[in-house]
Amino acid sequence: MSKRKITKLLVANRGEIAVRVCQTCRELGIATVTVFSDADADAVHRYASDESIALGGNTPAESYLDVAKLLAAVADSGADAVHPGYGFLSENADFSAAVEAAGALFVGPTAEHINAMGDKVEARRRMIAAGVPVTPGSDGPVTDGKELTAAANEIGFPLLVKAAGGGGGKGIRRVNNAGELEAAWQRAVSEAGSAFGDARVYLERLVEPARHIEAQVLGDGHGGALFLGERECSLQRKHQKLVEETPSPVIDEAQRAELREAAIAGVTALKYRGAGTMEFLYDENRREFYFLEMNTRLQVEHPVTEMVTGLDLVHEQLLIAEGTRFGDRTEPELNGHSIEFRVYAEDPYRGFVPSTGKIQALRLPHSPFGRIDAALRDGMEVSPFYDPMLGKVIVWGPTRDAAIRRLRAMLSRTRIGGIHTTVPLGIEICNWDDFVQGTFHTQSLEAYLDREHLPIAPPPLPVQLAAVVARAFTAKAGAAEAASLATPPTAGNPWQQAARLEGSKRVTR
Amino acid sequence: MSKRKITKLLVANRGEIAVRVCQTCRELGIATVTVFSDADADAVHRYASDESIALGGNTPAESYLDVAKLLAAVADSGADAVHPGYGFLSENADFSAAVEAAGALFVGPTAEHINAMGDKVEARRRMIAAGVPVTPGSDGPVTDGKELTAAANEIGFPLLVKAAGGGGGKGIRRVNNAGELEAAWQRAVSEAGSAFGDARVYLERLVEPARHIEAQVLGDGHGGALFLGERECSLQRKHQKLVEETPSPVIDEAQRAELREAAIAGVTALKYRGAGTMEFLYDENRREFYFLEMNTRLQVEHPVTEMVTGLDLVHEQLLIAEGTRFGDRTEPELNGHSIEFRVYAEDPYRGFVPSTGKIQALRLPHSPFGRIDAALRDGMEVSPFYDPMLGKVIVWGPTRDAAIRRLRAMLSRTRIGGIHTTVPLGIEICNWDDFVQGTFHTQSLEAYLDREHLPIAPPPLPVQLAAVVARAFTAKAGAAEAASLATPPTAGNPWQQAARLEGSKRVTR
Amino acid sequence: MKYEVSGSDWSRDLVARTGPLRREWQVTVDDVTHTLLVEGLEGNQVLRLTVDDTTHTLTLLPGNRPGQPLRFLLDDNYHELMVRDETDLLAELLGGASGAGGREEILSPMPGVIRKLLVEPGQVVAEDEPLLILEAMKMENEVRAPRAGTLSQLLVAEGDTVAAGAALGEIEAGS
Amino acid sequence: MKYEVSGSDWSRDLVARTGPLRREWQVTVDDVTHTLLVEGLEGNQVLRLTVDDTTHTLTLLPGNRPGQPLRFLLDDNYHELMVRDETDLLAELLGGASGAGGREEILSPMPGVIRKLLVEPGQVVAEDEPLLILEAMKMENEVRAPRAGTLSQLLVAEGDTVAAGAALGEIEAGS
Repeated sequence: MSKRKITKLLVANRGEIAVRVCQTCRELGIATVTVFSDADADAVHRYASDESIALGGNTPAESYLDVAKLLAAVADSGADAVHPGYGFLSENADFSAAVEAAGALFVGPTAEHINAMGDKVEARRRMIAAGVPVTPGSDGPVTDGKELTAAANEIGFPLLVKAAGGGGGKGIRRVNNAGELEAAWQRAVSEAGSAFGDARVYLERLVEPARHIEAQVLGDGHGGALFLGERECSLQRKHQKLVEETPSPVIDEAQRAELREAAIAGVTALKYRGAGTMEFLYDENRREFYFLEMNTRLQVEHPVTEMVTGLDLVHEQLLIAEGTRFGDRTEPELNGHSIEFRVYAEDPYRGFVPSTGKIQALRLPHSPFGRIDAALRDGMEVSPFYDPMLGKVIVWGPTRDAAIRRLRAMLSRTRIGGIHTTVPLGIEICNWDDFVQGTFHTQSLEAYLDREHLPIAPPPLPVQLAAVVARAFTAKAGAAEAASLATPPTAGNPWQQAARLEGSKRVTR
Repeated sequence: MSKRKITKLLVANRGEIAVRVCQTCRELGIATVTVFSDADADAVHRYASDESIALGGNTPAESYLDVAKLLAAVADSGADAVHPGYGFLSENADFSAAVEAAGALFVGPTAEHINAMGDKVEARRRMIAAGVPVTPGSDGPVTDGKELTAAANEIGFPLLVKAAGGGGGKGIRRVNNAGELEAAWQRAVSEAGSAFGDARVYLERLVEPARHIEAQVLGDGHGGALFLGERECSLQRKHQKLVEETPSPVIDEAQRAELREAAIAGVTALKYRGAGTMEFLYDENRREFYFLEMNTRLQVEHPVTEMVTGLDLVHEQLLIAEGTRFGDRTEPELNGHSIEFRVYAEDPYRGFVPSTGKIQALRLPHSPFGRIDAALRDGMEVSPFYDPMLGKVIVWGPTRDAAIRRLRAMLSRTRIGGIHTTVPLGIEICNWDDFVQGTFHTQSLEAYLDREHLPIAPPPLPVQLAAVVARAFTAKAGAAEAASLATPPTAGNPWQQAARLEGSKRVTR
Repeated sequence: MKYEVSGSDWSRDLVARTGPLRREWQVTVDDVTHTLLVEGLEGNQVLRLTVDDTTHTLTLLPGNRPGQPLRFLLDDNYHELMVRDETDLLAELLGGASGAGGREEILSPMPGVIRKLLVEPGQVVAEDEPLLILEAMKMENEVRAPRAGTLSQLLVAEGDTVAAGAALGEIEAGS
Repeated sequence: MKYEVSGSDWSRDLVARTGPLRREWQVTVDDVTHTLLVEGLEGNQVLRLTVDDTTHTLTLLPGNRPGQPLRFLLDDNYHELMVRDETDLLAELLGGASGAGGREEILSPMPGVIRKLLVEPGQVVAEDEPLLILEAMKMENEVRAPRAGTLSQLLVAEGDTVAAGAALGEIEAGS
């Protein structure tokens, strides 16, 4: 394809990533178009662009996942490029193909790449062919009970049942023993069908304890490949990432070179186009990487890579979409340490139940070497329709310790009132030994969170006094607040109530 | 002095710099105390610290300049260190001495350094002795009319009358010819006396056109000296800096080495302690630097140095105050380009008249490689009592062009409603050829600003339509707004009114 | 006002008196009276407490209810404590162990859409048995039985959008 | 409503009709009617204007007054234009050249403190002659005579704090 300049870009997404893409376009003088659902009529991302087009509807299916509406918006606005963000249609091959068929550039990989990597079975096959190490697993999708048992026995327990069309922690189910296998498989097939429109599932060995380490890559679509360092994403809760950082505190230059080699081999073999992330499981004992999956889009945690490379990854995506080849371009130096903490509208001390309502007393502080990617405004309603991630607090420091100190300070200055968020947990994590020392794996956070919150001994006097003041001011807040609360009023004693709340168990998909 | 750890620090300042100092302390686990005047009872800096102490009063003399009140606050709070910020008492030797006499660390140079550099005549003498090049000028303060005439004739016109106790663009008066000399000198003596408590003034050649280029230095108080690159500050208006950047677009490695040599010589000769800035005039034709003055404090524009070095200069100040020596520490690499734009509460299209009132529709955007240092809140009153600088928008980019694009985008996303600010002018400057090409000097901005604002031909249709809408919505805003406006209501035609506004001429001091 | 502050195995009584404008508080704990300066910011969502010359920042969290642990941040640290005031204590004395017998409502723990009903009205359910699947923010959540009994009412259908705290159904004691 | 938009050497007439809720405007310029969609944000300080499928952001600036150039930002660019509506034009016709003779008030161009008075009541002043020094935000500002005449009144003393637009004195025609 010859080089084409992007002059007007439509962002087929919402929230912080839509704002993020508009920022870069504004720097480059590219006109921007956003889209919005009825629930997002007053959302921040709408006003980050030069134009904004109503899609109608509230649910993703009625709005940000509706390919026909999005293509109409592209045509109406005259956009000559589409950025899909992450989530929604970012890894939908049909959408990529349809955008390009409509004559606009798709800021992302080709439909062929998305199909190959989105299909976890095909992705494994291709990576094996390219010489990239993979985890032991079923050779393809498991379609009947006999295959299921045979594959499971070969892999051994515990194992994971994974949706071929899933990704980003969705569509994964753990199976501890043969007894759970059949039911988990059936549930996964059903969920995968309804969630991803693709009912195929496959099996994979569960590496435990494991680290989740991923490689950020860029491909120019002609075999040019750049490695932009790794990201350590092991601090997760039920496959939802909470903290990401680069570099990983546990790999050294030799292992980084190994990771780089695998990542470059994959990108080159695919002639991959765009920004992508190759996720690996890292077995710290054996010091081995296993390819897990490739995300063919910009990642939520891309800012940490930006902070240590000085690159703007959205700009890199646009350059690649315009047809720029890497030629003899060298990989950037990796400088210092960067950490991202994800702010979710969830109650981290009550099983991460979603928290919706009106945002109050908002404060998103600035700080040297700090950055907050978010799409928030005081008085804004957090609706139940979309992903609960509200934004990310990102810091850079010359060392990991400096970055942790900075993150802690920045989170302690961040305030998102009116709803529960993960911010208080983030401050706690910055003080948590396992995090500060870097001795954590993918299960550490859940183990850390599994504890009693009521103190077993009286806390210091100021805490007791604060409790009384808090009680008095809570009583004053009264009924107006009640409507927007995630926790229902109750008769009965608190223990019963706590048990009831725990009665709501989250099912990831 | 032996090493002492700071555990609780009082910031003897207000606004963005007080917030900035508290940020770093929070990262380091140092408890913070701020102080506030009556006018600042609801100011943002108050809430950036762990404690805040009321000074009472409104004017600087009644509050942030009242040494006795500040020392009482240090004693009351038990602070073991004082950070003076910039302005106010930051370059007051008596304050530095009094703080140390009270047993607290002064985060800044010794009284002896402040006296030596604060006295512009003594500073020249010391720098000449250290081998640092200086501009031709009177050998000491000019105390009578005879001395005045003799010195002026030797230096030649135009020249500058400068207050020995001034600094930061204050206390400088231009004299074009012998006829203006006597009156300017008398006015300067009187102003210097009331403003700085030191009526001595001296004369200096006016280098024109000149660039204002300054060197950021650190001294450990024992002869250790580090050079952290230069800052180009030539975009000024009446000696008030508006845009600062690093590196300077006009000096090369050889000249930077020359500047470094001069700066290190000065710091070493003084055994200077703390962060300091050596200001130079740069004659672009002769490619020569002349020492102008040394600011013995953190500079407003310190963030651009932070962005290219990765250092936190407040942290460096604290380490030095605690007694850390540089030993064999090397100077940081200078990476990429950084620009700062100062946001003043002034009307840039009406001679920069101060604009006070209630801040509305505030938006201080985050951006990759962007940062806003400010102490603003929606609904906050900007009072007439203090410096009109509200904050700074700072960006980093791999190249100067990238940084300008980023600054432009960030300023265009910044909104401070309800008052006039320099933000729209900042966007204009980013589009201004002389700035983009780096071909400007200290007089360029004033020449650029000296123009007619009413267009000589009809603007494009959208502008005309916008004018009508703006008129309709302004009429609606009505009387409520009138009270807080910097421009008085008037009968008569607009031309008369414009002339009247220009009738208010600003006198810098 | 008298308060009882308690944790998992201890409790303590505090008596608080507020001055005019509620800015100055006198709180007595273990026969010692402490003076507390309370300053509300941001519509009283954030409070500055000065105790014995030290200032603390108290941030209120949403969703606090009488009868549940009170949750707040103090100087950025998360805390949970049971806090009962006189009225709560009285109500508990009078009300006894409400909800121990009789019936209990099933309340939606979060806003969302009912994806799937797993039980039918009239069905006998065990405590903690999954009753329905509620989808919120892209995740499926199981809502489980708060107690054992008979599902006497089911107030929602698949596809319904429900608010947080909405009644979904009711369980009656016994089968 | 009829408007006259003008610059330093030109003027143009526009006629604007607003629809219900003032969201849709019809503006006629040079016999062509344009449809304008107006959407107010942030308490109408920021407005989105859509003209011919392109959306512009209009930001209002404070201090705009009838009879003065109207100042605003459109898509981040600063603009000044004279805009008179019917009422303004009528008032100008009726009022004639007000302020040409008679007396004129001296108004404070900014809030500040009166540092020094340079003239006395009764004194004859030339146009543009410095009258007093006003200190605001650390800077001394000269307030000059808006016209020649006699200083008939001086309403402030040294040390007074004045608001923007406050009357400082009055100048009468003639000496």
